[in-house]
Amino acid sequence: MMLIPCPWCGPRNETEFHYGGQAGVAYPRDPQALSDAEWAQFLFFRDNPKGVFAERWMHRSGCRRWFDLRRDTATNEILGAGAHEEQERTVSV
Amino acid sequence: MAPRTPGADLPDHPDRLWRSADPKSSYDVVIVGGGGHGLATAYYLAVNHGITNIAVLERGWLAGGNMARNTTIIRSNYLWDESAGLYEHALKLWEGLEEELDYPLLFSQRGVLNLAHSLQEVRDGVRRVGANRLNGVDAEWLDTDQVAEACPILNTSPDLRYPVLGATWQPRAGIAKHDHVAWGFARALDQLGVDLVEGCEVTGFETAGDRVIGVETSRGPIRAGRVALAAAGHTSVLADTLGLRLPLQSHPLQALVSELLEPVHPTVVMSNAVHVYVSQAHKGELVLGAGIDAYNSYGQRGSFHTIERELAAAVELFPMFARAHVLRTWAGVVDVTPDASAVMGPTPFEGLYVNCGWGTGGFKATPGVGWCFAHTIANDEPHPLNAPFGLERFTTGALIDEHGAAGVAH
Amino acid sequence: MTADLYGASPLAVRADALAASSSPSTVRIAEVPFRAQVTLRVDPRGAAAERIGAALGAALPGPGGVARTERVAVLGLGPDEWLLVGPEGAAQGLQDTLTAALDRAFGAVVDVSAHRTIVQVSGPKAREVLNKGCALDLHPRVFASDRCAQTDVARTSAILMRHDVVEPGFWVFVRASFARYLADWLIDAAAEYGG
Amino acid sequence: MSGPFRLADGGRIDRERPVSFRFDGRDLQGFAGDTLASALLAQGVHQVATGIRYGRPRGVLAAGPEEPNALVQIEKPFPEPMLTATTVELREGLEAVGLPGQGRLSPDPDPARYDAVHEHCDVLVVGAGPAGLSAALAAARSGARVVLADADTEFGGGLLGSGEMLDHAPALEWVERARAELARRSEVRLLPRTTVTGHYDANYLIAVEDRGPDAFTRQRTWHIRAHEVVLATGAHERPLVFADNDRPGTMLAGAARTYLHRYAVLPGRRAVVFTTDDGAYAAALDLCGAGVEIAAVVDARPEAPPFWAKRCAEQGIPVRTGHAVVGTTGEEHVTGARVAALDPDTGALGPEEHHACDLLLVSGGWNPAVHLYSQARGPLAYDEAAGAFLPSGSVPGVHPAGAAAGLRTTAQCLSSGAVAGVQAASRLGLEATAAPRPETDPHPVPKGRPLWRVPDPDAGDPGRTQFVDLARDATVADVEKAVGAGLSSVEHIKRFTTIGTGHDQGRTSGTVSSGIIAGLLGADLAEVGTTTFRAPYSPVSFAALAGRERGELYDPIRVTAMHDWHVEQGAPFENVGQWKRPWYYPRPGESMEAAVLRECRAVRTGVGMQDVSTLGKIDVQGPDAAEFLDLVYTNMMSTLKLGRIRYGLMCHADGMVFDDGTVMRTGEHRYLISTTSGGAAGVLEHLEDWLQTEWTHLRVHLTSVTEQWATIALAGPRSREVLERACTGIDLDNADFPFMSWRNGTIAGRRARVCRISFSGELAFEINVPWWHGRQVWDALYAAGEPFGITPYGTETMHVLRAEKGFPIVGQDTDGTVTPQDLGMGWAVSKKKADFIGARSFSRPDNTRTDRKQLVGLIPAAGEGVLPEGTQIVETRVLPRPPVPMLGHVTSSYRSAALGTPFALALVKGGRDRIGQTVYGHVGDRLVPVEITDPVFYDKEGARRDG
Repeated sequence: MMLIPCPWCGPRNETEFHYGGQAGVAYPRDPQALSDAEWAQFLFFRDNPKGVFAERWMHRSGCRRWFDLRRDTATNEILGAGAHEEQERTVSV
Repeated sequence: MAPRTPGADLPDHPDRLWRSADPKSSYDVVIVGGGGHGLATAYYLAVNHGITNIAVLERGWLAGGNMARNTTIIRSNYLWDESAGLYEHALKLWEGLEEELDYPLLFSQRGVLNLAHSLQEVRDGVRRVGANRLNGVDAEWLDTDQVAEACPILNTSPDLRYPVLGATWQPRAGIAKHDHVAWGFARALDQLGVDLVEGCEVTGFETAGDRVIGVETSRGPIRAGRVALAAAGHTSVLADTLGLRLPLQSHPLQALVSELLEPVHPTVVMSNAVHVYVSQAHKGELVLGAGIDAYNSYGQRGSFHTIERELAAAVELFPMFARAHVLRTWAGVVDVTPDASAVMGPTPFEGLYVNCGWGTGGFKATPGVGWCFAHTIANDEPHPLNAPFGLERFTTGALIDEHGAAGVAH
Repeated sequence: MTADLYGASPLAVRADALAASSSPSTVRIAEVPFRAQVTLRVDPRGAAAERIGAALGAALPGPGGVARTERVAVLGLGPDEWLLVGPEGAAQGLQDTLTAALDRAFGAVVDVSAHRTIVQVSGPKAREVLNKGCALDLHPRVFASDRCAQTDVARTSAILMRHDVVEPGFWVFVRASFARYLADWLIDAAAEYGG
Repeated sequence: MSGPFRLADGGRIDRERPVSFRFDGRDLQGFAGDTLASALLAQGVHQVATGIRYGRPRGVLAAGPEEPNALVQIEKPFPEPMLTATTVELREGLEAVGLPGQGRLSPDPDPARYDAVHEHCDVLVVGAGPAGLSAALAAARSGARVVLADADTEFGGGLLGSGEMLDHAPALEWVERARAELARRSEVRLLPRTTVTGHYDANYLIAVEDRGPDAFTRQRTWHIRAHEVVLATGAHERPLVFADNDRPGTMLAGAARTYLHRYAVLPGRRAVVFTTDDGAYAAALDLCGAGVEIAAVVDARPEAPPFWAKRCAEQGIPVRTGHAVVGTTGEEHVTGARVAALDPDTGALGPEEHHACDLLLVSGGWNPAVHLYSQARGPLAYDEAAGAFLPSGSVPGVHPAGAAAGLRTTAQCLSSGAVAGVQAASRLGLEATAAPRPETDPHPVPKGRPLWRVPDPDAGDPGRTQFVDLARDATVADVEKAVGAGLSSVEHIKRFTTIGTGHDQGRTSGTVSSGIIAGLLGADLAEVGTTTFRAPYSPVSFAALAGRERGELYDPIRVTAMHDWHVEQGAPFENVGQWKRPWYYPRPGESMEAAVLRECRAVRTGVGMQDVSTLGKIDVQGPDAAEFLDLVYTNMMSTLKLGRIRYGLMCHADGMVFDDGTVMRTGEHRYLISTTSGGAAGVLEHLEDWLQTEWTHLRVHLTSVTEQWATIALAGPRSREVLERACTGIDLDNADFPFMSWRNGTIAGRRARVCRISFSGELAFEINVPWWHGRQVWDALYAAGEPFGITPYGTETMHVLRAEKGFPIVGQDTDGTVTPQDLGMGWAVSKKKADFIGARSFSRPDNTRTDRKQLVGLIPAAGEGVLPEGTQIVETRVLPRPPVPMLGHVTSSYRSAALGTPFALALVKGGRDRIGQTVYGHVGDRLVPVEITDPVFYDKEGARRDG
């Protein structure tokens, strides 16, 4: 049972969260300008590293905020918050 | 010595299995991944296509990945034509495999029930049975009473939180003994002169332009006329070294086993809605699988709450399992695609072929994969059965969406 | 009369069962119906948040914190989200106060009084009962009197607020459609303490 | 007296409380405090079970959960399979039988209750032996919140069975003082009878407490989240591998000592002790002191430990160094040991001598119980000196201590436990100091030298009776065969021989088999390694892990404010996600089909009412709400005027329909959107995802208000008349209150938001009131409708009515592979918007195929019945050989009162171009002709919606 650090609610059991896969995949600025292959990359292709992975989680049973996390997919070790600056503002519950 | 406990023991293995080979400097075909798929592919390359200068490279011990960790369910009752074609081909091969490999695979066609717990699952089940029958796959729709007859220990009371409203039934489906399957192929390959190289991790590829000409391994470089990837959950990691992106995510998939029990469970029961599937294996142990854990992981372990939820479902469906005991839990790493169907075919790299994304369906497909992947490698083009499973489908949108069949699907 | 004004609360039908499962020496479980509940969304760093704090008489707490005034408890549910809990009948007044203080700044005020009901769980065994289905550490060292949390209780989501008035206890806010399930679960969890 | 082998006094048993039990059909007696094994041994019963493969008699090898042999089936009080006699507490009325390795489940329902609880602590100490107690004391004295769990019925661990002294008094007095001190501390929780079975990520541990058959809860699963964990889990003694090493009467030396000290039982009268480890000498001396004749201590090592050799000499116990037990005699009980000199280098055996005995004690050294450490991803390494795999490296927050860390003496264990407790507390920032260590018996640190296998003196069939894994009846011959077959990985050999897969998961056989394999391969044991340790540490019943999530508590039942009314009417319910929705409302004796036809007729000709509270509702507000809705719906929402309502479709980015509902504009920057009943949570998550992570510039807030509102659909040509009687404050004329608009009014004195929405095609209203008022307003509407014959209807009638109108249900007429265009709902896809979720996917090659499956209507040929939903559609009148090309399938199918015929909706390849064609439904083995039609069957002009 991983302990996921929600930036707002503090560390909670993984069961409270919804997993969102790879972080930082932006919606294309102009999807219509993309080729079918490029659009397929956005729709279906995500990194799948063994090791450190920047990924998205949403605190479904808590504050319902999405946030990014870096986790080692080989060990489940959580290495800290990812992209959002605000995430440093953790609280303890 | 006194008689053995009935059923509690397995038939003996042959005296000779395989020699663990040292790698040569080059092969016609190098197969990366010594699991069921890699072994079956090598086997059909040899027997169907006459190619025997093959190395199967396994980073750990042979067939020690998902092949050693799955719950051994074999069935072909998939919804879409493409899937039914491939899995049914596999099932037909299963039906002759024991004889072909001359190995006791304990292939037991005891039938599989896929339970429906909601009106929508009933519709989906009837739809799938119809599609199966028209595709030549044996399938029946059973109402609740017929389900109770097929599996008397199942709780078919209407008072269940999610009562059993019916089930699909594939009589030819069943289970086999996973290690025996892998070892049967390995022994045959050993006799065919194929090199099975254990403890040999592939770390990268040797390329010449867009052509893959060999692999880098923990035991030195190996040249290859053709390279075939069959590394399941680790395929992404390997493809990454070539900059080849695959639509895969690797997740833990857990299973557990009970102590040995006198036979009570005559068939295989699967339930998508409550996420559990159960059979009683040859020695008498109950073998249970759960849903896939949601997050990416290569850790070969999952989360305990998945197990707890699975057991809650199991005890609801099978009240008599209350005092059975969990003896051992474990997890495999399954590679899942966006449409829950596999990827098998050539790649943008000449001489490189990929077989991955089997998710929870890998074991049951084993001989079918071997047959088709060997064809793909030998002819440099897909077999008609795996042609729909190429990477192009993600661009065109011609997906083979088996989420319904694969939801928990095993 | 409350019932006349508000109709039927989600757990009116379980009132007797909850009372029967309560025991003064162990755990007491009862619905606290019809409280005014209003969701507030606003940027905590903006002037509007300050205006709201001034209007309420209590600064908006951070996530997991609870601020209390004489009439209202303000629960910090997230970085820009609060639940205001007031006495029966106060929902419209609260909304007016918040909307006025918001003064067309970007934010949201939504009446959710009927969306959830509240179950009070109190007494010496309250923590033990809740921890049968709640994975949070409810020890007073950790979950003090000014704390709240959104989390799972058994198989439903809930908001927990420490509510130590007469005796140590908790308010559990649960969505109305799940209220009977939660009540049944609590009755079951408390059964060993012999109500 | 409870048996000829029970000593007159001593032990931890309660002689005041005799206990009657039945084993293998014999009525026997023991005492409270006995295990089944100790009670049987007291009676001289050694054979408890039989081996699984060869049926050989098997006795009691151990005194704890590591027992590989003594498997029993409990018959009473309630059947439970495959327990070890060494861990079954003796209770009045217990009935058990020995098992041949396979248990039996009861067909009767288990009456016991099982539950779960979450616990948090600063320091979890696993194991309450000398190390665990010391650790718990040190941590507790620092003020830390401590949980101390131990599988045994009482604390003390190894001290319970050793007869040792601490501070010059029986060690158990120290144990009791420690326990009492811990029990006094409010922040300490003591959990005896609690086995920690799994160690998961971030120090999350699962423990199962056995509360006993008479407890309110039979077993409780503890989910413990600990900052720090001290693993003081002890060690298991290893047996030795020699011919016929499985005969009853063969016992681990430490176990015999436990039976003596803890249970006051002599496991035999005349013993041979075979050891490669100093530890067995204490057992020999203790038994000797209790009156057991020690025929010989056979030590395979060239020299005996001087400290112990001297004591043996004092007691007249012969010590045979450089010798080994090479075999045994006896059938149902060992009658003697075959002893021979063993050349340590060549393995050559000297001439045999025979020592008569009824007890053969064995000790091959000790395996630290590293299971939990390994589960916590702690690395293990083979330690040559210890002859065992020990914890190595470190895992943050995990502290192995005592015998689990490879330590041997009580003094070492006490010290290392205290250090671990102090370290754990210190990592939490607490000030901790270890209390002075109690003074221990002055014993030297025991040493051992592993002997993995004694050569088999029987040349004919070597290794066939040298059991490596007693639970699996796996022998040295089996291992040799596996290696001979070409296998070299310990994992392969384990699978070949099944070693380590028994109920004990190889506790006594794991390291021994690795040692034998290393020997056969000529490899280093450190490299051969062991197999992986997996949870659970001990078998756990399914029911314990299922806990209370059974029956009605298996999954939440969600109900609406009007639920009890539906129950009172006798409506059967349909599960829709977690919701219970009334399916139909049968009158007494009425069939479902008749009820649904009646309900449909009522709505088409009079008035009906339905509880539609389960639809999801989301409040959307903010200056950019309109822009946001334009992005998430396929249709244009920004042009919606205040007071008006629009139907909307949502797609995922792949262009496939995933939900639908209505959008109601309730304010300048405010909307209320509805979702499908099952889709509410998913839609909110989807919208929050895009809003929070993609379109962060949009000023929009979303609030779920699903349960804020109870919602009642009032449908049928007379619905307006009903509402006129019940509702004030709204002019209900079409002109003032047009279709797809909403107004505020008052019903039964309650403020209500009334919408003109129709899912049946009839004139219809949807009335929203706060949940609290739902039942009252429902009753008022029902009363107002009685003169019109108002008819409540359920989900089935709703489905029929909407299907007659060709309205699809997402999830029934779609399956995640269907686009809006496939549904014939291109009208709901904006051509004007620059972009919205899913837009780009509509132009992918596969989505522009003309032979995509499209939603059409089907009318079965005259005289045919209702097509089963799910029926496949084929083109030809006669079935060709498989695989048969399929055109599509029936998604919805009903009997229609209004149409006077069965009808269906279906997804059919190129369906819209096939309208008018006859195709065939594949029903059973029959082909049913059906005509493809437009999906709108009823009131194509939409004339009825205004009444």
